[in-house]
Amino acid sequence: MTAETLTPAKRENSSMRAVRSLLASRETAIVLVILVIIAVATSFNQSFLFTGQGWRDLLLTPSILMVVAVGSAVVIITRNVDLSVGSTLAITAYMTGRLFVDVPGIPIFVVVLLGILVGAGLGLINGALVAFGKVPALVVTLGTMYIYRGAVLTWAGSDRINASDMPGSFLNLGTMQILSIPLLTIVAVLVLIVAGYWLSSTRSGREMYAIGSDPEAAKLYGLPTTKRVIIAFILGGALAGLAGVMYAARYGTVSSSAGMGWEFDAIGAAVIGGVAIFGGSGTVWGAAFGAILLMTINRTLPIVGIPDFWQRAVVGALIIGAIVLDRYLSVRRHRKLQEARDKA
Amino acid sequence: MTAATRAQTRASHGAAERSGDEARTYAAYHRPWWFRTFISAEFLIIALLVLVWIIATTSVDNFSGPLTVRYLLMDIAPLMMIALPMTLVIITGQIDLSVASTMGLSTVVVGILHVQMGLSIPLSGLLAILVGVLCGVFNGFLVAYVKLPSLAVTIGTLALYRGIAVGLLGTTALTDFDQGWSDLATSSIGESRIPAIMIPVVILILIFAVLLHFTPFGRGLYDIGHNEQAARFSGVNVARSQMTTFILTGAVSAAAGIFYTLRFGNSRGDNATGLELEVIAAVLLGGVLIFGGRGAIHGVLAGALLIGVLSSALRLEGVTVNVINIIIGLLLVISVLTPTLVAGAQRLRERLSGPAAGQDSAPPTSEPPESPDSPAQQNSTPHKTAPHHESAPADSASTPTATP
Amino acid sequence: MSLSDSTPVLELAGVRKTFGSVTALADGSITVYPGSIHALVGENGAGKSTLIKIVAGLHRRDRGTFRFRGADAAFNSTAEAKNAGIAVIYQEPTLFPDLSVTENIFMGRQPRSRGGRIDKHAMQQEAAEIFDRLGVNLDLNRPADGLSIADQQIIEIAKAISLDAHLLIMDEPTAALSGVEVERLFAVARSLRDEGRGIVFISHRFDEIFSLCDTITVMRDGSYVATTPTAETSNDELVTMMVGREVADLYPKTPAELGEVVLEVEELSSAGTFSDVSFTVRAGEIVGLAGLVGAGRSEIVRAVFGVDSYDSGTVKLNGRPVPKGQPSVAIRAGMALVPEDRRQQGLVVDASLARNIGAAIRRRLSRFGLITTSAENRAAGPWASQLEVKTSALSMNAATMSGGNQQKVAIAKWLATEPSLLIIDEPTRGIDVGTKAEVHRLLSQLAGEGMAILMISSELPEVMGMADRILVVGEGRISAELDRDEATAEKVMHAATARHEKNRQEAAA
Amino acid sequence: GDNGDGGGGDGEASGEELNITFLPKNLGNPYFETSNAGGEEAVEEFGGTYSEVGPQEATPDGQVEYINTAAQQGEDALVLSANDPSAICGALNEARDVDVAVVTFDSDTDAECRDLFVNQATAEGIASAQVQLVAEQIDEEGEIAILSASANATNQNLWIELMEEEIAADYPDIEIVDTVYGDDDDQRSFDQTAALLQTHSDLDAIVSPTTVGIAAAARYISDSDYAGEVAVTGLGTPNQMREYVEDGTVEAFALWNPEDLGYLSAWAANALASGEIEGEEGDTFEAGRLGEYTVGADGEVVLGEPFVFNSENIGDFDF
Ligand SMILES: Nc1ncnc2c1ncn2[C@@H]1O[C@H](COP(=O)(O)OP(=O)(O)OP(=O)(O)O)[C@@H](O)[C@H]1O
Ligand SMILES: Nc1ncnc2c1ncn2[C@@H]1O[C@H](COP(=O)(O)OP(=O)(O)OP(=O)(O)O)[C@@H](O)[C@H]1O
Ligand SMILES: [Mg+2]
Ligand SMILES: [Mg+2]
Repeated sequence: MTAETLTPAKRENSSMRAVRSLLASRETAIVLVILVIIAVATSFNQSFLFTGQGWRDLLLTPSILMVVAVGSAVVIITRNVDLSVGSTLAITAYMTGRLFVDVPGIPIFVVVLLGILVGAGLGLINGALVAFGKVPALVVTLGTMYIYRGAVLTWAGSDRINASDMPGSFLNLGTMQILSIPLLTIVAVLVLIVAGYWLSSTRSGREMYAIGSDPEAAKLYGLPTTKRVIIAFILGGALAGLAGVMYAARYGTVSSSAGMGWEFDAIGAAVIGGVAIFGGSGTVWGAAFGAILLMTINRTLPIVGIPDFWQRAVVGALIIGAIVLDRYLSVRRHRKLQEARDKA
Repeated sequence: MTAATRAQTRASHGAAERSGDEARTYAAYHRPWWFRTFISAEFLIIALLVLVWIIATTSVDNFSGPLTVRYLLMDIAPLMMIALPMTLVIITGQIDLSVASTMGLSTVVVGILHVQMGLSIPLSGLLAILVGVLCGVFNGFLVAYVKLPSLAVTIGTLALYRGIAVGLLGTTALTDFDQGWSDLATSSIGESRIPAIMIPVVILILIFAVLLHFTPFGRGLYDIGHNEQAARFSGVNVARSQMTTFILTGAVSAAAGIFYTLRFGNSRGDNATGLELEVIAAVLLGGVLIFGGRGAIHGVLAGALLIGVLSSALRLEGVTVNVINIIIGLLLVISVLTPTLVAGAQRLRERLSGPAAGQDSAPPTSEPPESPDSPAQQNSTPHKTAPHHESAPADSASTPTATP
Repeated sequence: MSLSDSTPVLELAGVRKTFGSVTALADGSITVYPGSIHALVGENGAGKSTLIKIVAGLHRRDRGTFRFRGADAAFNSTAEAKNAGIAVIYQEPTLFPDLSVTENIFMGRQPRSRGGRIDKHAMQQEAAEIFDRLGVNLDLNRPADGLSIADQQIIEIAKAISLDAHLLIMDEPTAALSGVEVERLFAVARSLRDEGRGIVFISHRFDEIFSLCDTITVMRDGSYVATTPTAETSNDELVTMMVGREVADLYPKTPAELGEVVLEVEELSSAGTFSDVSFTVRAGEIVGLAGLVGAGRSEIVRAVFGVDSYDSGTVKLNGRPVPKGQPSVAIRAGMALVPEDRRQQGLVVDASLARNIGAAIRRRLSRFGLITTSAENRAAGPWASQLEVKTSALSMNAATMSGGNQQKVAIAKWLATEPSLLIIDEPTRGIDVGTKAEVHRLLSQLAGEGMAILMISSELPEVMGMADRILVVGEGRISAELDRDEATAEKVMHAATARHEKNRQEAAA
Repeated sequence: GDNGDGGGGDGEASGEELNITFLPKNLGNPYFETSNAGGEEAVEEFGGTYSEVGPQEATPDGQVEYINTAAQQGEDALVLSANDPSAICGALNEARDVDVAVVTFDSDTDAECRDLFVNQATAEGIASAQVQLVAEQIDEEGEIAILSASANATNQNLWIELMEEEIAADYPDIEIVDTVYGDDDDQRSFDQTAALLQTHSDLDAIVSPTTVGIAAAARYISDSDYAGEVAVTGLGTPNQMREYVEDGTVEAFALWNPEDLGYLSAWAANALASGEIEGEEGDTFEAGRLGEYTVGADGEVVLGEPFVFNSENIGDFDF
């Protein structure tokens, strides 16, 4: 029963281990798939990659979903789920436009900050209801999804924000490039790096995983579960809020139906990226790559001659494929461990 | 001679042998009938429904008009239909988010078969239901046999089925449906204001009420929702039961899709988008516990009707869909929050009434700081949930339930 | 090392804790001094775990004194207890399955370098040092998911040691460990004691208690019984204090006439849990399955009943083969299984008494496929009364009942199926002495009426008192078969640990 | 007002006052905002009660609920732009059965399910205006693509068909390479534009006969590498397009005055509901500031010819 025979190479060379685990990781697999898709698309149509515009769209299109998916991944890692991110995005996107209309000359950074803050506030409501109300996140955020969406519908009515309502300097942010990388992509990547670092290398980040892995054990450990769950929701909301501002900058027009259905896309991206739906495992990197995969496939379908109507079907098939694969891998791992133990 | 009587003879035997005591008898219920009837989540929602109905009738212009009941019932017929099997799914502790997509797929299938290929409505309807069954089989197989979490599976099939529906037709709509059937779908029963669709809906309601409340299968569903392991130890075929519930949702969603197609004379890939959330809202409003194990058909019907009445009344008042959304959302949050609030208030009252015990220097004789049967305490026993298993059973214990 | 002149590190007196109607702890008292290893013993359900959960901040006491290092204490959370310097190894390992072994040890207090970044290198090193000290060799980076119970327990131990606490509490840490590992653990425990820390050690194994501990506190039925230095007591005296009466009174199995073979199990194997298991049970016979916790006894009967599947072998009931993996078929064929964990397996605790008792006979209770609550009530009433379930009405939830009453309901549920074979796993775990005797009487009576009974018990006296024949299971195999007359505690223990010994020798070589 | 046995609705209480409900394809669509504003103006002029309801998404089933509600409320007239020519027929006829006058504008239903259709311009006129615009902008040769609303929008489909015919007949060097649908949804139209440009690298122009589509296409192109390369034209509102006309992305586009369209529709509804006309061919009615109109064949009333906006005249308009 002891582990001696089970793991002969205990303290394996750490760099070798890093290389091996990188090769075996879900993130690497998805990046490979994305690269293959880009290659296929480019072989059909050179401009997919090799024109300035193609390159820009390749990077720009997934950026906003990436930001939302990172937030959703953090929430899912704590064994919760946030269905209200699409509605949150709509609120802050519309708010962005409204601010420019109602407060002429408002500095852009103030708008961005307000977007993030309002998103965080809406996330806080979710988090508090889940953590203090002891109500399952699925139900709470289903409710707040209706409420937030209803709020933005009431607020906006049939009004819509047009490009001409927002200052050109703000709209430029939506398409601006720095060293050929779009600004929005840089924002998304920064968010990703910070969130990734936090989750992997700080105590509070690791506690997110612990809570999602086994909430009961987390309580026994004395981890501050309530606080952490609320933080996860605040973060998810804040990122959806930021995504709302990015949405306004990128699309230039905002109506109350912005972000409709994004909650499922964000969850789908996270699941495809290897974030387990019941928490405890996966990375924001995976979720971000999942978002890139989803959006890139969308753009590729018409190029390879598949009507883009099939796009949702492909998304669904990918999600199912990802969870079946996860299941298969975990069963196989269990069986291997079992066999190793039997031999011991 | 039944098992029960045999048990009785043996019981009296055993008791006589052992102590000569008289065998104990038990009351059937520990609460009087009125308590059981009126103090329940279901009754609460029914009362709310009646209240809203009365308010709407008295203060909303035209609500008492002749068309209201007809349109209201037609509007919520798909919701009511799908809510029935969804209740079964949620009672087993699972969820099916793909119902609206299945419904959309069904309208597309009917459209293609009838309008494009010229099959009759009954035949295309039958084939559409078959497609719905297949959708359910796929969900059910992944959940019950591959043991994947239903939330993730059905988020996937939500996209997949919708994607197939939209993929098949693009954004074109097929509208050339047999007029006779369309008229039938929107006709009323005789001279009444009740739409004819209510006949199959009521039949479905009866079937599901019996299935859930009066069959061993239904009893098994509750067991699975409470404690899947215990259900398996009792001989409940867990996987087959779960599979059945998903097939039922698939089939009924497809049937609802056929009605939808005929009523609106319209087959489109994006028909009924978002209905899944409304169905789930209706089911949860109706007192079904999201973790499984609790709920009843009459509550769910009241939940669906409440959504219908509210929407209808508010629309008549000129309130747009947004406010209706807010109200549904608020109701949903409040309905799940109520038990926690009630328990919190109780605990607070007890804490205020007793001395502040459990602080730094708890006197040895101080009163219990917490209510002795507070569920939160029982829940804090360390116990390990299997990694793939939802936190449901553990959490459900922490949500004080309002079972009578 | 003098005990009397230093302040006790832990002092509990008259502590009480109830869960609803269950009084888990009536009068918990213990005084632990620094530099001492203090054993806490008592039967299953005596309240040992509840007592330490109060110390750990997991439960709040209803009343009583609780002092830690001389000061009054009341922890509202495990974090508070941990910060105060209390490390606890719980009876059931509580790990994060998705996280690595190292992270499981340091979660929430990982070493940090500048900027709040977790110093993974330092963490690895520290973990490696602890494992070296424990003398085990575990992959530090693998996830905890899939580790054996023993390995999980070792991580728990490493976690507790790394805390560097004033008080270390170990609730049955050795239950799943092999001999070598137990020795290492003891060495560590002794060195911690010599550093002046207080240690509470809970175990059902007397040999361990006598070799490790210097003081023993005995509990019975939630109450303090006595505290005595180890040197001044004996095995027998401890048992008497724990049980509170002569052991023999408890197990009144009356010999019954043996009938036909009812259950016949041949060469049953399941990879990783048991192999080549063959035995028979006859009508009127009680066969006991003895063995150490984790030996695989529960797995064997679960496979026989069909809740788990198995790889090869056959199961026959009354001469007819029972298909594998289908409990419903086994039930109809006349098999019943009262599982070991009544809250998780035996009952649906959130359902009513009537529903629970009717759960396995629903088909029989339905007419034209329909079942009603009144049919269930009619069927449940007589069984509840035969087993003298203490409750007010048939609609009461099982969750509201005491453990003993729940066990009665679980048994009633299975007797209602009128089985020809009753398999009962740990029939008296965690139930009070009075109920225990009732259950024993009932089993004896059922056997007398011609039922075949297969009983698993970890309590040696229970098996030896009740069983006509004892099968000893060691590491998933039947290592001995003993008749009632020839069975002695030594023989059973020897057979149960036989393969352990062999392993230990192999490991040493 | 004759609102059947609607239980004392406000129509009856205020005697002559007419209740008129506007039902656009969807809410949040600037085009309909403008047309409905015209409708409201007219309703105020003839002293009725104006209300506006509508679905979030431009789908027929969404509209049916509101048609039903109007019937329940016993409205005097319903003025709507149809999301589908036949899917909403049943509901409209039920509404007409309880004496709701039904006027379609912008996008028609089958003629037998409404009383009047107020047409913004003849379909031929609209199609040919757009063909001429695009032909001028690409010098009568090259690849063009069409970005439409939803695939079953009656009016768009008719225009597209007529445009195809006209191009095939008169402009042999222009090729329509693709027709895509943005569903009158911003984000979707925007992404569809991107996909079009990606897929057809030699594209010279995008024609979008819908205001949401043309704005999204212009917005995408205005700050992409395609600015100046790919022409955008079609039907749009001046306020939405101003920026792109000014920055040169868009040379010219067409539209009738949607405000006038709504205004005329409201007057037509008034005439019907007050019993002034029956909706027969040859009936005439007064439409406030627009003067007198005559009902044509199939109950159609035509507003006028489309108007072309360009950098010179766009400053004169604000809608
Ligand atoms: N959360 C709970 N709710 C209800 N009853 C409980 C709870 N926890 C423990 N009990 C009951 O309290 C009693 C004491 O349990 P405890 O776990 O303390 O015993 P123990 O001495 O540790 O036994 P063992 O040797 O089997 O571990 C038992 O009857 C048990 O069923
Ligand atoms: N959660 C688990 N993870 C890994 N292995 C486990 C787990 N539970 C049990 N096992 C293994 O299964 C085997 C049998 O365990 P189990 O505790 O059921 O045996 P048992 O003889 O019935 O003991 P008990 O006296 O507790 O009933 C052991 O090898 C144990 O290590
Ligand atoms: Mg214990
Ligand atoms: Mg066992």
